[in-house]
Amino acid sequence: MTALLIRDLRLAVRAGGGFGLGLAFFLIVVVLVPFAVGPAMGLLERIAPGVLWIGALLACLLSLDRIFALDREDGSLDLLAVSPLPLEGVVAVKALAHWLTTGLPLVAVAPVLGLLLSLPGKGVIWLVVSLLAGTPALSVIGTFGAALTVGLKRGGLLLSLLVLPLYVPTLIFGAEVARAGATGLDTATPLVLLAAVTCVAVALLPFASAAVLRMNLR
Amino acid sequence: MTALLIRDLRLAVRAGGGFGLGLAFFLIVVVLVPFAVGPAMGLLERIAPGVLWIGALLACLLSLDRIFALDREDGSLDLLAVSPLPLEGVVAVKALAHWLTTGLPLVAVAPVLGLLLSLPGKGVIWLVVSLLAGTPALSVIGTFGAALTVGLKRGGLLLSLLVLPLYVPTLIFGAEVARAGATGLDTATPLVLLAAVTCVAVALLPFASAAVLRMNLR
Amino acid sequence: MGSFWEYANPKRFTQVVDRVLPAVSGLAVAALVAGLIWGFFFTPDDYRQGSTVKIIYLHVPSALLAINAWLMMLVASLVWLVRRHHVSALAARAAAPVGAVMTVIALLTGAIWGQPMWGTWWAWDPRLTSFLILFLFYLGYIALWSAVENDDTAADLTSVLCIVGSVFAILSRYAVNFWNQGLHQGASLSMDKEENVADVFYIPLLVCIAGFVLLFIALVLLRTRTEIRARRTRALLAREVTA
Amino acid sequence: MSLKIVDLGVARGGVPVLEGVNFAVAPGEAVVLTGPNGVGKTTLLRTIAGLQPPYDGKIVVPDVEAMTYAGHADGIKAALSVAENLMFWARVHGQRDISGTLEDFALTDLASRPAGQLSAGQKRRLGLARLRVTGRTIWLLDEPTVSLDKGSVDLFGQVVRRHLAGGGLAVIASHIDMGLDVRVIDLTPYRARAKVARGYDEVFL
Amino acid sequence: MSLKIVDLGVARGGVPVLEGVNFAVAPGEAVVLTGPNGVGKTTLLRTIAGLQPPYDGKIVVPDVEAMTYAGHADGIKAALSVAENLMFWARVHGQRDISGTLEDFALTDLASRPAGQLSAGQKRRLGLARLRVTGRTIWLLDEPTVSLDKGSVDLFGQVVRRHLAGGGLAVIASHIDMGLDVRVIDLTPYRARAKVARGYDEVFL
Amino acid sequence: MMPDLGKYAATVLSAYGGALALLVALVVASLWRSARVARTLREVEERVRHGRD
Ligand code: HEM
Ligand SMILES: Nc1ncnc2c1ncn2[C@@H]1O[C@H](COP(=O)(O)OP(=O)(O)OP(=O)(O)O)[C@@H](O)[C@H]1O
Ligand SMILES: Nc1ncnc2c1ncn2[C@@H]1O[C@H](COP(=O)(O)OP(=O)(O)OP(=O)(O)O)[C@@H](O)[C@H]1O
Ligand SMILES: [Mg+2]
Ligand SMILES: [Mg+2]
Repeated sequence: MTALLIRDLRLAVRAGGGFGLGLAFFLIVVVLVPFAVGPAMGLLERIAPGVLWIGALLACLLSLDRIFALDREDGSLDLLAVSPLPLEGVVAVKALAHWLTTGLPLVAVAPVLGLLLSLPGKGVIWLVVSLLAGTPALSVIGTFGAALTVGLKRGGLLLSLLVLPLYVPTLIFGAEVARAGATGLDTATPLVLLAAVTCVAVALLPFASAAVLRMNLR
Repeated sequence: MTALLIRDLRLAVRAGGGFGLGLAFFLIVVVLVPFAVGPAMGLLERIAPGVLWIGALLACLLSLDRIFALDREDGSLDLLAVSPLPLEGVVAVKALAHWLTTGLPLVAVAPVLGLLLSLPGKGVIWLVVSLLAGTPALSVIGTFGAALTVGLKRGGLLLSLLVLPLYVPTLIFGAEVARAGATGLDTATPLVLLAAVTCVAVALLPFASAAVLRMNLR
Repeated sequence: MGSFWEYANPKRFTQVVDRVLPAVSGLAVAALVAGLIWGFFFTPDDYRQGSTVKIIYLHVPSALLAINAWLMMLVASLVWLVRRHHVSALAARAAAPVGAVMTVIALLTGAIWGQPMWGTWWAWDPRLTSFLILFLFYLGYIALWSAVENDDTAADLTSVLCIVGSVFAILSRYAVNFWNQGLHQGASLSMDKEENVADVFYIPLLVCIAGFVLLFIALVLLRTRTEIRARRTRALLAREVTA
Repeated sequence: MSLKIVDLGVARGGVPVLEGVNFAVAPGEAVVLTGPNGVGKTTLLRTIAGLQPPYDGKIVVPDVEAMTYAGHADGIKAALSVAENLMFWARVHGQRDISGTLEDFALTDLASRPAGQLSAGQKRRLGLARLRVTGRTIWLLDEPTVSLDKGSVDLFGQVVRRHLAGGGLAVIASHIDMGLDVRVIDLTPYRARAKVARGYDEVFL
Repeated sequence: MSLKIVDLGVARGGVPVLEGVNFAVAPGEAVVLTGPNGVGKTTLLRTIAGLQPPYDGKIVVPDVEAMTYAGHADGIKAALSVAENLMFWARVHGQRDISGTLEDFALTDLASRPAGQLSAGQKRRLGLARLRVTGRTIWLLDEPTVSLDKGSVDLFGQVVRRHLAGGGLAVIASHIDMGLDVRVIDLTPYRARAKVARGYDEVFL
Repeated sequence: MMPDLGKYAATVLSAYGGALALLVALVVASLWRSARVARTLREVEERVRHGRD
């Protein structure tokens, strides 16, 4: 199990600087937004928490399709399925590796990007808290979507279609925490709800993902 | 050459409804933004043109990595390179196929999504015009990026990183046209600039892409 | 006749459909025509909403069905996963496009209604928003069905998606409610009660709902039969090639 | 540890491919499956390995965990070195020592080379080396000698012989004579004849 | 039409693999390249096909457009049918008739099957069928008979013989005897001794 | 015959028009596909019975 985690992390780092790129994408989305919405002042500030959350979500999404696809193509997934590791464990480790290489770095750079979009100091703290509580759910849900589409060529877009509606609750509560934090409103309620969504997703979805993966390998 | 176009379109349609999915992604990005920035009316209206342009850009981006990757993996690209077709032609046809399956459908649904974000009627027209003038550039530039990253596993994110900066001029002028149209300002200048960017990209980039592809195949 | 599950045999199911389909579709058309004509021509205008109230005869039934179609798919998916009856998987597959169209109709009529009532085509009202999300779930479900080659695998995958999707749809509903309090009517037919014209609107509305439900049943039966035949064609063709 | 196939029917894409397959493999024994392209060797091996369900009959084996499968794809990561690739599979199967295996497959010199830079045959040797580090007793091999030169085929033959001598067993699908002196089963007679599939699909015919 | 290799040196990843390779192939003639795994057969064929530059020597051929290459990967689209796959390559090379080719490779029965549902050997047959519809005279084949059963190997042998009889030529890398009576060139003696490629890299040494 | 829809005529009529058009399209598409699939199945069954077997 740890061997799998180490391998996945190593692959992420080796294969073209895998995990720096999730970050770079996040950065670029955030940078492009001002170009797209125009330079008006107060506007950017107001949409900043939302933009950062959307950026994180998309950066996450883009890296999903390779969670299983590469292992499927070169036959590793078949071999893992007949190995002594339980498939639920494999799935959970893959989700964890995805979070470590995507979610965690996003959390780390979010403050810098928050400053770029002139988010106030207190807003930054709450943004980090919300990302920290929400990104694990994004990884787990994404792993489920990746398991669903593992057998398909060009599964990437289908994956996005399947996963994005599942991301809605996380996004709403997460962005709400960040928004409320930035404007000084009550953050406790949405934060509790966000944490609840994450806990439920982390606890249950690996089983669904493993079941789906088994179906796909047949 | 037409054989290649037909094959690519056929593959796009067959492989899991390929080209409906670009649309779906566009739709979903546009739908998620209000969740992230909050439901306030006037706010959404102001950022609508920008959000739609970013959505179109990302939908385009996500489908890029498969332009050459699949052909590379199964060896088709090597075989095309030694076939009688000029590589410039191959690249141009691939870009055209990409635009037909991604850009064009985006243009077609943009009005509906404009309504969702309460874009006013005149704004919708200009949005469509700007997308029509801008998306060909997105496809051609994207094909160049795909040619650059064709040899790499997990090239997807690197591709985004390379291509997004190249998209900046198109995005700025395109969003400017849509924004000016929505607020009743002068659209002629940005539109001319947008058209110029597209023309230059379409005329020159296929040669660069073909050159890059040749280097990558070595 | 034995157990209810006998109808899960595709052949038997096809025969039953052949027999009952004309009746069901006849009834559906009759109820729809009667309800819509009644509602459109022979009900008064609401004093506040004017003639727009007539949209209710399309809007409410389609909204009801949009939700209940998903519910039916959920049940069918569970049946497939537990008992592996092909008909239930194919019925879920057949119902999805119908549900999606119903969602579109509800969205469309609602949007058109919103224009005079709320002064906008679209507002990010929770009810409206959750319908949009439901539509996305339908799209994903249909796309997954058509993307997976092997029919049994596709049935398995879409079933799990349907179940997980249902949980997240409910979560989304609460999330959306939390996020924005909206403009939309409450969950009961309160408007009618308050204004004491209940029966005038209520009875034709019930007829329309019955018509929509019957139409839904007829369409699902028809489309399930089509799916069964298509599946059988594929199986025969595949075998023919190996032969 | 022994493997017994009883009246097995296997299907692919819902279409029966083989039916009524019967054979048993005792410890220390190997069996070679042959038959023309498309007869169903790959499908049969995948079914025995548990990667897909049989539509009929059964596979008797004391412990499912005793089997390992090596198919057309090798499960090799181009970005990892030869040693890292092998070490990963060793650790998944609870082993830690790979030096002996590297030697057996003449990979010691290549150990630190990224696997993406191997030639077709070298890659195949690495794929086969995985078998030894699984520590499993039942090997299911699908055309193991593809792309191997004669020297490597002999090398592999020795590894298989040693595996058998240690009480292991092997089922090998191959078109090529591997120089092993074992029982050959031609699958052609087991081609599925029934136009009607039994089992989960029968309702459709 | 003839092919001449003069003093050719080939490299992979900047490392010389073979050097001083010399041979000529006349119309109607075929050559089989052999050598242990990793000696450089694939690299040599790709260089001759123009997919990578040589670092030394030259390849003399009247018309680069006369060559076609078939490597380890087949260029087959799983989502398209067998006929669609073949028709695409035919049209790329300006041909339109594929029925004869389908027959030659015993693919007529499989013509409407999606290529993703073929067995390994059937897929390989489809990959080789592409050669015939290119209409090219110089065939460069890298282990063409991998995964093929004996019948298919014979079938392919016949196709090659007919190609040669029609004035074509072929360079084939293979570990397996294909039943063709042709000149065999062992590449082992040409192993590059120089540790570093000349050419664009030499300035660094 | 036509009820007086007042100032909302366009609204109500477009709602009815759009919704009914969608319903009709759905029904027609279902019937059309049903007929086509039934026809191919009949052909294939015919061929299996009298063709190569
Ligand atoms: C796109 C916009 C709209 C959507 C998606 C939508 C959706 C829905 C849904 C889901 C229901 C619930 C059906 C049920 O559970 O019983 C419903 C009921 C209803 N809607 Fe809408 N609606 C929209 C716009 C409107 C507008 C603009 C009006 C009128 C001003 C309206 C009036 C009603 C009424 C009167 C009901 C029945 C209330 C009840 O008893 O449930 N809707 N709609
Ligand atoms: N990127 C690289 N850097 C260094 N060496 C490489 C690289 N890629 C391949 N090689 C080496 O080049 C040599 C030639 O490989 P090639 O694929 O041509 O061999 P081959 O004769 O086709 O072998 P096989 O019979 O196994 O297919 C091999 O020893 C291989 O390890
Ligand atoms: N999805 C599918 N639907 C129908 N038939 C299929 C499908 N996939 C494979 N087949 C067929 O099943 C048969 C068995 O394939 P399998 O790969 O087991 O053959 P094989 O004996 O391994 O052949 P080879 O020697 O070529 O590897 C083939 O005839 C193949 O065409
Ligand atoms: Mg096989
Ligand atoms: Mg080779």
